[in-house]
Amino acid sequence: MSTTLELRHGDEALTVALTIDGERIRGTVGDRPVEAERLSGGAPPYATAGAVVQEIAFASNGRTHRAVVARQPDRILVALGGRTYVFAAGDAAREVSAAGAGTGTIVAPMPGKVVAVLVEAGARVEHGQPVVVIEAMKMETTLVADVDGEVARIAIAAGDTVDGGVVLIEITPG
Amino acid sequence: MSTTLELRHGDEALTVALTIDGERIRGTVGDRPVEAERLSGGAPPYATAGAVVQEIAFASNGRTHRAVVARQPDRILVALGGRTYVFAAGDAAREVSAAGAGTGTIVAPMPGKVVAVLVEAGARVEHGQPVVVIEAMKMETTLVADVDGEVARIAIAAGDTVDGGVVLIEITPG
Amino acid sequence: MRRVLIANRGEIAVRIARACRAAGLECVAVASDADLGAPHTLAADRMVRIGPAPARESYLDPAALLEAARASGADAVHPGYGFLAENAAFARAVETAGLVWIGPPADAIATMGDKLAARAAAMAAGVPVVPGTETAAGDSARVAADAERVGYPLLVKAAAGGGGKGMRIVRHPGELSAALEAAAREAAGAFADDRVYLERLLERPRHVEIQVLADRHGAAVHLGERECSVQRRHQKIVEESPCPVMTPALREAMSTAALAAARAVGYVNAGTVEFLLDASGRFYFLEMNTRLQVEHPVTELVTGIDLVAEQLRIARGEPLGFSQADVRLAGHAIEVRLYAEDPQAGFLPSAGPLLAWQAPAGPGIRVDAGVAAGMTIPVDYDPMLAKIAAWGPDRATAIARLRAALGDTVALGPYTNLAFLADVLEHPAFRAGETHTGFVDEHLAGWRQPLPDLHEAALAAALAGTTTGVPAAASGSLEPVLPTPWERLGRWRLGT
Amino acid sequence: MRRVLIANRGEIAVRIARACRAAGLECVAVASDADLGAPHTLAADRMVRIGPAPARESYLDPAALLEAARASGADAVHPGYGFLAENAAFARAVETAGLVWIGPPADAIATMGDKLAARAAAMAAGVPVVPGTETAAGDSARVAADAERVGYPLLVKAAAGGGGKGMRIVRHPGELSAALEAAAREAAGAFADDRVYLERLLERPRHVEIQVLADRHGAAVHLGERECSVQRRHQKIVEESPCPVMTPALREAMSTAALAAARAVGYVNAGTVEFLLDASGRFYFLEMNTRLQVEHPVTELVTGIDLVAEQLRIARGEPLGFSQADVRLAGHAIEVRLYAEDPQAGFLPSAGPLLAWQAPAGPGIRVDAGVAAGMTIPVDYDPMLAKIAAWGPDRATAIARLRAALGDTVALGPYTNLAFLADVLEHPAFRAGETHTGFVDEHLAGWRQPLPDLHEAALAAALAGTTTGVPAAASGSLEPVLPTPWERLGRWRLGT
Repeated sequence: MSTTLELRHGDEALTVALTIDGERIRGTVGDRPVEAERLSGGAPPYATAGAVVQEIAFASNGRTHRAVVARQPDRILVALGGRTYVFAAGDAAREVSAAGAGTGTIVAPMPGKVVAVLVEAGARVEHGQPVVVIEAMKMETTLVADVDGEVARIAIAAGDTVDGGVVLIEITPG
Repeated sequence: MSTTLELRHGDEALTVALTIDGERIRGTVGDRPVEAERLSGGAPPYATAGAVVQEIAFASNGRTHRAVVARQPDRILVALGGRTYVFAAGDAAREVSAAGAGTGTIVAPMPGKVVAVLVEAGARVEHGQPVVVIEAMKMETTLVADVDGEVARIAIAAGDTVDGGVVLIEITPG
Repeated sequence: MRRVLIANRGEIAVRIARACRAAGLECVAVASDADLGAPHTLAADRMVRIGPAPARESYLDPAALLEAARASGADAVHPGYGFLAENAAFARAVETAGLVWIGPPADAIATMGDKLAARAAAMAAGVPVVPGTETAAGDSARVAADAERVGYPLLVKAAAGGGGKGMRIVRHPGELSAALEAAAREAAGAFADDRVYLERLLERPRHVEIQVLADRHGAAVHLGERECSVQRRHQKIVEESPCPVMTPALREAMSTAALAAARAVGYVNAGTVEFLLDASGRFYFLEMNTRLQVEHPVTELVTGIDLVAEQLRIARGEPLGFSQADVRLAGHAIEVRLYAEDPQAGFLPSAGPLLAWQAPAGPGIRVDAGVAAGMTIPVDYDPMLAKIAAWGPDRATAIARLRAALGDTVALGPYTNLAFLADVLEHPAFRAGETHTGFVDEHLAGWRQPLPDLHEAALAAALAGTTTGVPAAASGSLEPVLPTPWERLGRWRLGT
Repeated sequence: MRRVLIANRGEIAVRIARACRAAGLECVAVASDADLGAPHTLAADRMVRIGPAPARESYLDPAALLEAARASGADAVHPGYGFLAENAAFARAVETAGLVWIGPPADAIATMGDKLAARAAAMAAGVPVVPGTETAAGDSARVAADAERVGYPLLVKAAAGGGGKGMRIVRHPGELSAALEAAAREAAGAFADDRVYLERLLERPRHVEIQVLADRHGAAVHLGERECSVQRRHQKIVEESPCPVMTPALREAMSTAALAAARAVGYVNAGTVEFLLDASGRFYFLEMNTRLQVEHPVTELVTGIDLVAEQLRIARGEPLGFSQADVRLAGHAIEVRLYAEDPQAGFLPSAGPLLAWQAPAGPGIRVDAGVAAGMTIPVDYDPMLAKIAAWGPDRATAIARLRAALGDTVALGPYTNLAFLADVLEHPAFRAGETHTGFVDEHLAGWRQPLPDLHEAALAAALAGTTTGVPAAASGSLEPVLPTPWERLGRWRLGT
């Protein structure tokens, strides 16, 4: 059996192409050849909050690895050796990354309360300039402009309670 | 919603009849009235080895209980407060228990090796009399007759390797 | 005292429930709507609902907690840490309701809870304090003059503060007014008290604190120190005992000062006196925390004394069962706090479903956790998931055990600081014991998670997709079976 | 020494892997076909397959283990306990292969492994032994005469024995020949050595053992005692340190005897000298276990000394890093062994899938486990699932913590002795420290599990059936999705 999975970690695209014959695995991860042996064992898989969680054990280059993998529709989280690797998967992996470039859309990183809006509509802002203060999980956090540009829209006011992911401020880059 | 479950614990039949309205639970367990509140939480359910394993939390009579429940086709195992409760369920719960009476059929309690057969076919044996010695999990275990009677059949010989549940000796009660 | 209401949540509520059970006491958990069925509610014998998710309508609501105690027949209240633990009015209300307050006298809480009053009390007891203004910051002209006198860099601190809330660093006079405003606003929101004051910012101090225990009969002992210098956002993330640079003479001096501060306010029960220790070995009173400390396990690991059990005994009026000479410090213990937060984004708190959770184990490892796989980390509370601690006969062994334990820990879902904590433990300066409150900024600014096993992780991700019999979605409701995640993941199905 | 092969499985292999990692050593696990992917294989850095499930073709196969060491580049072998740990020929073969043997010299193993030689060595060193025959049992007439001289009741014991295998109690002369035959057969099967001998059966003795550590430079210390009287089928199930009736004078006498026995055979590394202690305070050498003991965690908990780390250091040729005066016993530790066995059916071993496993946690709790939910407990090996231990400042606290921890433990699938162990801890005679090797027979014969929460358990069973979105069967293969257990459980579906 063969399988191909397109992943992206940060800006790095990683295509995993494997041929699986029982517990024997051969193929490539990115541009590296890989040879591994799948090991049984580990806790039974389960589903929670839209994710499938599995323990995956394998030996590769003589070393044993035990990972916990949570698959969600657009990303795969892997816990391995005390570190978490977050991969975009599927369509999300194929999208050209805009990370680092900035979009000018400032969203609430999580549900919280808007403490202060530090800019006005129409104002020019610089990359890194504080634009809004939000209190979430008992901490005040300052959100900064991710582009140079002009404030096109302020969607909230101080005192508002907002959900995570909600657009707070839009900045037209330029 | 209503639900009825016939259980048996040892020789005791226990019918659980519940009316469930959201998290409110009312009904009877055996002949005792019960009122409880289902609590969310607990690890996600999973399936393993033909069993469905769930954490079940509820409050009853002011006390909080957290159980781990493993459902198999014919029995339900419940871990609660450091004790394990094994219930027969479904058809198995309705079978009249023959426990304690003895059937004369001596089966291997687990896979192992027959070390010695202590009786011969046709011999009379008494309840409690050693009939076969089996070695399993590094221990010699002596199996005894569970009825008075006559040895009708000896299905194995010393040195045989047997699977768990295999009939070793049959004794005709009488 | 027969039944204890635990007026808290998370790991500390679990830990208190265990202590109650070991002491033969019943315990009652409380739960906001966000916490129904959370681990702390299942660790107790009983559970009472106390209100909606927001803390001020549940864990910060004295009336709801007192009603929970009444309804459950509790005769004592343990406040844990945070929430109402240092709220003198709540302590008084508990005692007025005829319940035992498992903590210090309300007056001691009130005095030490007001940083200005605490500084005054410490000075009166002959305990050195950090140079600063002794009165609340008033009009801006006077504050500017005070600031010049204190000297830059300085700290603006909330009089009612704690845990870094309402605190700002000011390096230049031009930043002063903005810092005062921000600190006052944060303090008003967090403590309903906008008084702030100024304190000299010491350069590269160590945070060292002394654990004290005092009974109702006048006896008081200390249980040695904890060093808690490794902090981010002014909150501790790594704590250890003993302090790597402690000497017998310094311990004697600091613990004498700590006990003097405690006696000055008539302290009873467990408390912690915090000091800053500078490179020359001088130390300054910072504040007294009038409750159980988050990092109390490291003291338990080196002394063998169960602080919560002692709190229960003291609250029952029993005398301390040991003297100062009986307290021996053995070996070394280090604790890390596992937070749901993103160390690559300014330690921004994170929340959401905890998809997987596996605690480490092994000789000398202690885990205090308040989470379980499948639960949702609420946005409403502090995002600490667990404390992971290791004891060893020496500091190097404790570090090695703790580092290995972090490698065995799994927490998937929210961002966590797990890999960051591992890199703190690996850092040569930490291994050398060269810690101070600026450690994270000095050594780990701009930290990015190393990716030593990226290819192995990608392989694991791919292998996870090659198992067909995946579990279907599980739900606690009676609705029709949900589409399985497998179906929803169809876009990246296997080729063949 | 850079890479250690762990020639064992289960919890002890996990524990050794952790010690190697903390010491900065790589480690290699070995696995029979029954153990592929078992927790011990995932705790190590590497894994090597060594053969089919039966122990004699894998964990008891010296050639397979040596080949595994060679193939994996290991330069040292830790044998754990059981299997080949006390096999002198294997120890020699390891050293002949140029590998470090993390254990005592082969000659010491050989002498102490032969109970008759061990008794002779002990007597020569002035250590009191249990009265008995000093030669192997021969023809039946002579044996009968020997038995009369030793006196009834007596024990038939395998010269090569250990762990209760090849041992039989004989209360009357008429039982002697059957017991000799059974013991010899079991001994031949277990040890390939059918020699047996006779020993006086002491009435209600305590089993008390001394832990010793000796380096290659002539230094030897003891780490106090463990009492392991609570046994079933002649195997320990509850162990503690210190012994509840120990006195300083008795400890001095026993440890002096233990060190004399160890020195008599030129002992190096960790070992345990077992004694029987009678009600009058007299003690008798029983045997010396020339390896790490199952119950070593209780010693680690009261001394703070990591025995496996010390084994590694000693094997590297390092001198002991401490003297006898540095060894302090603090507090009290108790361990229980969680077995897959049915205490209601003569402690018959149990096996099969472990459907659920949850280890307890909390202050002072240590769990050494080698199992995971979803794994199958093989029929081929000892059915111990885990060791659960608690430390407390005193015995009562240790008992209370351990009892609470057992209440939090979940092990579903095979029968286990979990509830039985809880009832041992609850028993007034145990609480009073009145333990002896007949404790289980005297106090818990015919034990049936109490059913205090039967109705709550039935309610939980019913509620488990009311969740619709249950997980489908999960399989590691690529076959079509299995019918879900839910479908197979359809016979007792909900009414509406």
